Amino acid sequence: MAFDAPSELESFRTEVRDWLEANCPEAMRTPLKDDEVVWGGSRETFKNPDSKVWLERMGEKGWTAPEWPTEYGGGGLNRAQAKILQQEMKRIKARPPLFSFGLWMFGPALLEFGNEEQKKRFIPDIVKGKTRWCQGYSEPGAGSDLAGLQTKCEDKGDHWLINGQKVWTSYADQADWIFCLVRTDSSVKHEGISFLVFDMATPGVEARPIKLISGSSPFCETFFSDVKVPKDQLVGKLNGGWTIAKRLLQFERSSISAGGFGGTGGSGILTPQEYAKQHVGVDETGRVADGDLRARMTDHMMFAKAFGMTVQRSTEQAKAGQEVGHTASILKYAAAKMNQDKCELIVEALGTEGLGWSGDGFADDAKKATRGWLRSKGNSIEGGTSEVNLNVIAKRVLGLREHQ
Amino acid sequence: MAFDAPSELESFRTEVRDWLEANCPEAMRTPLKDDEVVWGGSRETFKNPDSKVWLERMGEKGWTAPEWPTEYGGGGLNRAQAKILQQEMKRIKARPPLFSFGLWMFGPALLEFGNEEQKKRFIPDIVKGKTRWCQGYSEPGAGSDLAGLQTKCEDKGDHWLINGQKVWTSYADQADWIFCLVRTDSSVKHEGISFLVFDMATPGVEARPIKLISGSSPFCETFFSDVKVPKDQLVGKLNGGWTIAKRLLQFERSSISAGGFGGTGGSGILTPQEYAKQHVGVDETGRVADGDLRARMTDHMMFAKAFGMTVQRSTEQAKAGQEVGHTASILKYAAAKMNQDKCELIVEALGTEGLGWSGDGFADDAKKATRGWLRSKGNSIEGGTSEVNLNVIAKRVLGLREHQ
Amino acid sequence: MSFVLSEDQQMLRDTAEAFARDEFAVSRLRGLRDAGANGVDAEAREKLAELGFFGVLIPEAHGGVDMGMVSMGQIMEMQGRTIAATPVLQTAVLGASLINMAGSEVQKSDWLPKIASGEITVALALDEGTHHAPLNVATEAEKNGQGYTLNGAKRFVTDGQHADLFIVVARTFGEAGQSHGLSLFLVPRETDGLSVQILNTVDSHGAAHLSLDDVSVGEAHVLGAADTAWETLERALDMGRIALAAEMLGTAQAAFEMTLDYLQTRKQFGQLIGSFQALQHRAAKMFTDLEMTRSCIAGALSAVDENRNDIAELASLAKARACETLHLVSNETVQMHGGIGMTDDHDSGLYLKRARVQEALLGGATYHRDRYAKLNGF
Amino acid sequence: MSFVLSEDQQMLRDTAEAFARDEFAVSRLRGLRDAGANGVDAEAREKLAELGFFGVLIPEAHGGVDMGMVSMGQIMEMQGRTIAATPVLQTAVLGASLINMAGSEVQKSDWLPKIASGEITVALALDEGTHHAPLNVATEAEKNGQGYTLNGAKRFVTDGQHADLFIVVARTFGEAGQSHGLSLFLVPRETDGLSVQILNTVDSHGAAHLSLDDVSVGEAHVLGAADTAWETLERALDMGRIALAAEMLGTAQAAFEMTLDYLQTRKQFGQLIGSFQALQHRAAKMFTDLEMTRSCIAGALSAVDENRNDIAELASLAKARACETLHLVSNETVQMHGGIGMTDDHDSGLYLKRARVQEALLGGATYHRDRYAKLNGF
Repeated sequence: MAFDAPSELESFRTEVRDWLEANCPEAMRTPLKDDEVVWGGSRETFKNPDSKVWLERMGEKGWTAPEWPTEYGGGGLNRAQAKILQQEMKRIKARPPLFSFGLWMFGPALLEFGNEEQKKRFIPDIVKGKTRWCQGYSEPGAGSDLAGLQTKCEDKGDHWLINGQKVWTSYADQADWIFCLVRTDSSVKHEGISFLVFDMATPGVEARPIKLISGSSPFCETFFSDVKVPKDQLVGKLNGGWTIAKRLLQFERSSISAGGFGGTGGSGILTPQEYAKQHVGVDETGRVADGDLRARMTDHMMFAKAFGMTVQRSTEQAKAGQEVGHTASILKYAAAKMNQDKCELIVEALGTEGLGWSGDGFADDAKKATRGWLRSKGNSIEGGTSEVNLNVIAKRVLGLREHQ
Repeated sequence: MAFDAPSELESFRTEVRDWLEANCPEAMRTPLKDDEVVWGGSRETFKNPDSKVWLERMGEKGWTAPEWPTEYGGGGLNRAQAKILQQEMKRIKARPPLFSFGLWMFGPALLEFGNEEQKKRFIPDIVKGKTRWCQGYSEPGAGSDLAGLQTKCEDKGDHWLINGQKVWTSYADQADWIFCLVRTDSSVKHEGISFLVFDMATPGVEARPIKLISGSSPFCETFFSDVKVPKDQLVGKLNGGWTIAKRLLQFERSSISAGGFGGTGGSGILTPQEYAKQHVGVDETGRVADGDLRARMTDHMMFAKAFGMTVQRSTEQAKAGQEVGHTASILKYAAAKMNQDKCELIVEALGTEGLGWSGDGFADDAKKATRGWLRSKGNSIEGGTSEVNLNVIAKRVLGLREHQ
Repeated sequence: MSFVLSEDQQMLRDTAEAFARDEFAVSRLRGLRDAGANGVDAEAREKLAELGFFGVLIPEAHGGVDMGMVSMGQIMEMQGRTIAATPVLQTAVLGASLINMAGSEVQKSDWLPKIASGEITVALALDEGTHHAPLNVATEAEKNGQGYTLNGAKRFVTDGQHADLFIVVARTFGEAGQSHGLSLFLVPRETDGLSVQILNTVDSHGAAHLSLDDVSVGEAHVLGAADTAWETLERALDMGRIALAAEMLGTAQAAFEMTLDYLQTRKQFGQLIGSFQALQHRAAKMFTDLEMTRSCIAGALSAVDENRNDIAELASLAKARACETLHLVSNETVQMHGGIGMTDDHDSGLYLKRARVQEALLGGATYHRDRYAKLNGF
Repeated sequence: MSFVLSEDQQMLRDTAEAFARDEFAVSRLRGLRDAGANGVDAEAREKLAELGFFGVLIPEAHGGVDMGMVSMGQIMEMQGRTIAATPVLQTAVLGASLINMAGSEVQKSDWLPKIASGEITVALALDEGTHHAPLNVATEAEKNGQGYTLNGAKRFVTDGQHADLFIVVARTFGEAGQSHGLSLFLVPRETDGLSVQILNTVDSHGAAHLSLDDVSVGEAHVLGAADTAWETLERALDMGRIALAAEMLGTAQAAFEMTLDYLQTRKQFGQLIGSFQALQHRAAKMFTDLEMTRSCIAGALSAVDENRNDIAELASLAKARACETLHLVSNETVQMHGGIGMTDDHDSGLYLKRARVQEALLGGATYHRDRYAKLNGF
C-alpha cells in the first residue's frame, strides 16, 4: 500500500468502477449457475454466450490474474489495487470470469520456478483462459505417500520418454495440458522426482474419467505409454521437482482451506438449521424440536464460525508480518471436518427427503444435497488425507518425533 | 452341574439357608457402609464388631472362598453349589464378609502355580482373612510397559536380596505380605522376571502412601533396600514370573471389568438423570429441560446397558463352551469409559453443587460424587491403560501388525 | 434373555450366511442398480421363499415355520452383510406380524399363506412426514355404507414400488399426535384411488410415495378393531426396529471386515496402513462398538420371543446403537479406503448409501434416544 | 474485529506473562491450598494493583488506565496459565464494568478508584440455583421508607469469601424468569442481615453462599435505575464470559504445553510416548481446538472494544468453545500423564479441578450452545 496515496487509490477505484460498468454484461452480474462455470481451454463451450465476452474482456486487461506481471499478460496490480478490483466486482455481484488450475496452482508455481521462455510461453494463455491445465500427481500406489510415485521419465537425448499412470487427475479429460510429477531417478525417493509439462494431445496419453460415489466424474485415471516430451518442457532442475510439488500442495491446501471444497453440492442448498426447521419443526419457544440434533447443529455452527475467524486471524497476522504457519497448518483438516459435518447434518435434517438419488418425488435442492454429502466424503482424502494433516501438525508443528 | 441331581442341590439350598439364618448377624444384613468394609489382616479393626463374627464364621466354613479345595481351608463347593450360596446370601442381603486381593488375585494364582508347601502355608490365612496381601507390580519406569521392571533380586545362596522400588502398590501400608515381580536376569526382558512373596515386616521394606487427586490414598510407593527373602518364597520357576504375572493381570482386568472400579464414589450417590431432574429440572413433557445434556445422558445409559448385556453375553457363551476372548477383550476399555462418562455427567448435572471439596455448604453425596469423579480418571490408567487395551484389541484380536 | 443360539437357530444362521455369501453378493445389488431394477428382484424373492425365510414369524397352521424373532434376526443380519434388496423386513416381519397379531381368522388364512410362500409382498404405509413419527397420522378413514373411504398421503414407503398389498395406517378418530383413533386397512395395490409414485433412492433399494384419493375399502379390509390399532402397531414397529437393527449389524460388520482386509493389504510409506497406531485404535473402537451393539440386538431379539415387558426399551436401545455404530463404521470404511473408497467401482459407497437409509427407517438415533429416555422417566 | 495486538497491548501481555511465570506459578496456588487460605492472597492482590491490572476497564478520571477488553483478555489468559486465584474477574471485570456502566457519578467516584487501587474487592451475587440462570432471580427487594429491604439467598458466589462489596441482583418487580424488574444493589460486606457461608471448593479458589435476611439499604445503594438493570447486567455478564474464556484458554494452553513436554520426555516400551501415532493425532486435534478457540476469544475481546452489535453471540461462542476445549485438554492431560497425573503432587489434578469450575461459572457449554442457537433463530 505504501506506493499509493489514498487519492491515487480512489481514482483507481473510479476507473475500475467505470470500466466494469461498461464491460461487465448484465447476465454476468447474476448468481453463477452450476452449469455456467467457465473453465476455459479448447473444449470450453460457454453455455452462456455472455460469459465468453466477459472472459475475453477481463483476460485482455489481465484482470483474471490481477497481480501477475503485465509482461506475461497479467494485470500488474499491487495488493491494494487488486483488493479494490475485488471489492468493485463484489459490489456489482460480478461472476468470476474464469475458474482455472492454471490461475490457482500452475501459474504461481511457474512464475516462481519456471524460466523466462516458459513463462512467456504458458502464462498469457492461462490469463486469457485459452489453455486449461490439469495436475498429474497421485498414482495408484502413491496417495498419501505422494513421493512414492513411479511414473517413469527417461532421458532419450532429444526428448523425455514417459511411461506410467496417474490417478485423481482433476478434469484430465477436459484439459489441454498437464503439469506432472515424474520419476527421473529411482535410486532415491524425494530427490529423484522431476516436474514436467506437456500437451494432453501428445500420442500415448489417455484419460479415463473416474465415476465417484456421488455420481459425478471430476477426476480421471491418466495413462502414459511411450509419451515423448520435448526437453525444454522440464520446469526447474532435473530431480528438483519435489520442491515445486510441495509449493504447489501449499497453494492447493490453502485454496481448499479457503472453502474451495468439492461437496457443498452447489447452489440452492439451505443450511442444516433451515432444513431442521422445515422437516423437524420447532417447539413453542422456537427451538428446533429435536434437542439432540439441535445441539449438534449448534456445535457445527460454532465450529464453522471459529474456522472463519481463524482464517481471518491468520490472514491479518500474516499481513502484520507475524509467523502464521502453525495456525495455518490446522486449516485443511478443520475445513474437511467442517464441510463433512455440515453435509451429514443436512442429510439428517432432511430425513427421508435426503435419501433420493434421481427422478421425481424429491426436491431438486434435496437431491443436490444428497450428492454433495457423498462428494464431501472425499474432503478428508483429497489434497492430503486428514491422517497426513494430523501427522504434519504433530511432527512439524508440535515437534513430536518418530519412533527411534 | 453334572454331579448334582436337582434334589441334592435343593437340599443343599435348605442347608445353606438354615446356616445363614443362624450365623449371619442382623447387622450384616444391612447395606454395607463405606467405612465398614473388612479387608482383614493384622491391622483390621472391625469398626462394626458383628463384621468380625461374620468373617470368623464364614472363614471357618471356607465360604469366603467357596470353590477352593477344603484341604487348604476352602469351601470345596462346585460351581452350582457356589451359585446357590451366592443366591441365598443375596436373598437376605448379606454383606460380603471379606474384601481381599488374596481371594481375588494372589490365591487363584498360587493355587495354579504354587507348590504344595506354599499352598498349605498361605491359602488358609487368605480364606480366614488373617493375612492381607498387596501386589508389587508397577514401577516408576515401568507402567504400561510392565515387563520393563527393574527391581533387582540377587541369589545370595541362602536367601534372595531385593533392592528397588514399586509404585501403585494398593494398600501396601495396610498389608501383611506382598506378592511381587522382581528382575532375576537383566540380559533378557520378559524371561528375566521372577515371582516372589515376602513379609512386609521384613527389614528394609518401606511403604509410603501416595495421595491421589481425589484426596484418598489407596496406593503406596514401596521401597526395598537390601531386603532378605528366604529361598522357598519364590513362586513358580526362576525367571518364570511373567507367565504368572499375565495370568494375574487377567484376574485383575476381569474383576475390574465386572464393575469393581475405584471411582463410583461409594454409597448414597444418585444417577446422572436423578441429579439432572433435581438440578436442571424438567419441561412440561417430563423431559430434562436441557436437551443437550439429556441426549448425552441417554447415550451413556445406553452404553451402560449395552455393557451389561455384553458381560451377560460373554458369560453365557463361555458357559456354553464358546470362545469369548474377543468379546472379553473390550470390557476393560469399555468399563473405564462407562464409569468416567457417568462421573462426568453427574458432576455436570450437579452444577456448582458438584464443585465442593470439604466442609459445609455442599451435600455429602455431592462431595462424594466430586471425589469419585476425580478418582474415576484413574480407571483408564490402572490395570492397563486404555491405550494398551486398544493396542491389544488391534493386534491380538483384529490381527493388525506392527510396523515392519 | 438368551445370548446363545439353539441348534435350529444356528443351522438357520449358517444357511442364511451361505446364501448371502454365495448367491446374494453385493455385486447382485450393483447389477440390479445398473439394470435400473430399482430394488425389485423376483428371482431372489423366489429363493428366499424356497428357503422358508418369509414364513419365519408365521404359524405353521398358516404355512409358516414359526421359528421366532431370534431366527428372523439371523436372516436379517446375513442379508445386511451384503446390503441385499429384499422384501423380508416389510413383508415377513412387519406385514406378517401385523396380520398375525391383529387379523381375523379369515384375514390370516387369506394372506399369511401367500406371504409365507412368497406369492405376495406387503408394505406397511405409515409415515407421512420426512421423519419417523408413528402418531402423526393425518390420513383419514371415513365410515361409509359398506366400509371406509381413505384420503391422505404416505411418504417413502419402502418396497412400495412393488408391494402387492399395503397395510395403510389411517385415522378413524381424533387428530394427528393421538394414539387413540388409529386403524389398519388392507389395501391391495390395484385398488381405485390409490396412486403410487415410484422413487429412485440413494441406496438403489427403491421406495414409493402413496396418495390415497377417495380409496374405498370394505369392512373386511379393516385389520383388527377400528380406533385401537396403536398397541399392535407399536409392537409390530418394535419387532421391525429390532429386525432392522440386526440387518444393520450385518452391514456394519461386513463393512468393518472389508476395511480390516484393506488395512492388512494396502501399503503407504513402505508400511501396511493397518500398522499405523492411529488407525489401529480407531479400528479397535469400532470393534468395541460392534461387540456391544451385537449384545443389544441379541438381547432384544430374544426378548420378543420371551414376550418380555421391556421390548419397547430394548428395541429403541438396539436401533439407536445400530444407528450409531453403522454411522461410524460406514464413514470410517470410506475414509480408511482413501481414494479408492470414493469411486463408484468400490463397494464402500454402496454400504455408505444403504447405511443412511437404514438409519432413517423406523426412527433414527435421535428418535430412539428420546424414546429410551422417556421410557426411563426423564 | 482485530486479531493483531497493538504495541501497548503486546507490552501488557508480556508483563502479565512474566508476572504469571515468575511470581504466580502454580506452586503458589498449591501453597495457598495447603495453608488453608481458601483462595485469599493479599500479597498477590497488592502486586496486581501495582501493575494496574484492576484498573484496565476503569476510566482514567476514576483512577484507571482504561485500556479496554483486549488488554484485559491478555491479563486473564496469563493468570489462567497458572490457574492463579485472583479477584480480577469479579472485581476488575464484572464489578468495575457494572459500576462504570450503571453507576451515578457519585457511585463511580466512590468505588472505582478503590477498585483500581486494589483497596477493595467486589463480587457480583447473581445465581440462586446450581446452574447459571441470570433471569431466575427470586431474591426480593421491597421498597421501604429510606430505601429497600432485601430478602433471599445467593449460591456459590466466587470471591464471596473475601469480597468487601457485593453487587446483589434482586427483584423489585415481576417474578423469576422475567428480565423486567431486576435491579442492582451495592451491599457492603458488614451490612446487617447479610450472612456469608464460606465454601471450600474443589479448585481451592474458594467461594461463598450468601443469605440476605431483611437487609436494608438506602436509595444511594441502588446501582442504576430500579427494575431495568437487565440490559446492563447482560452486557457485563458477556464481558465476564469473554474474560473468563480468555482465562480458560490460558489454562488449556498451559496444560497442553505441560502434556506436550511429558510426551517428549517419558519413555515406555523403549520409545518416547510422544512418538506413538495415536497420541500424536490426539495432540494434533487438541492443538486444532486450541487454535480455533483462540480465534473466537480474540474476536470476542475486540468486539467489546469496538462495541459491535454481536457481542452476545460472540460471548457465547467464546465461552462454549473454551468450555469444550478445556474439558478435552484437562482430561487428556491426566490421561497422557498416566499414573503420575493421578497423584496430588503433580499439577495435572489442579488443572482438572480448576477447569470444571471455570466451565460452570457464568454458564457452561450447554447453556451457551442453547443461547447461541436462540440468538441464531433456531
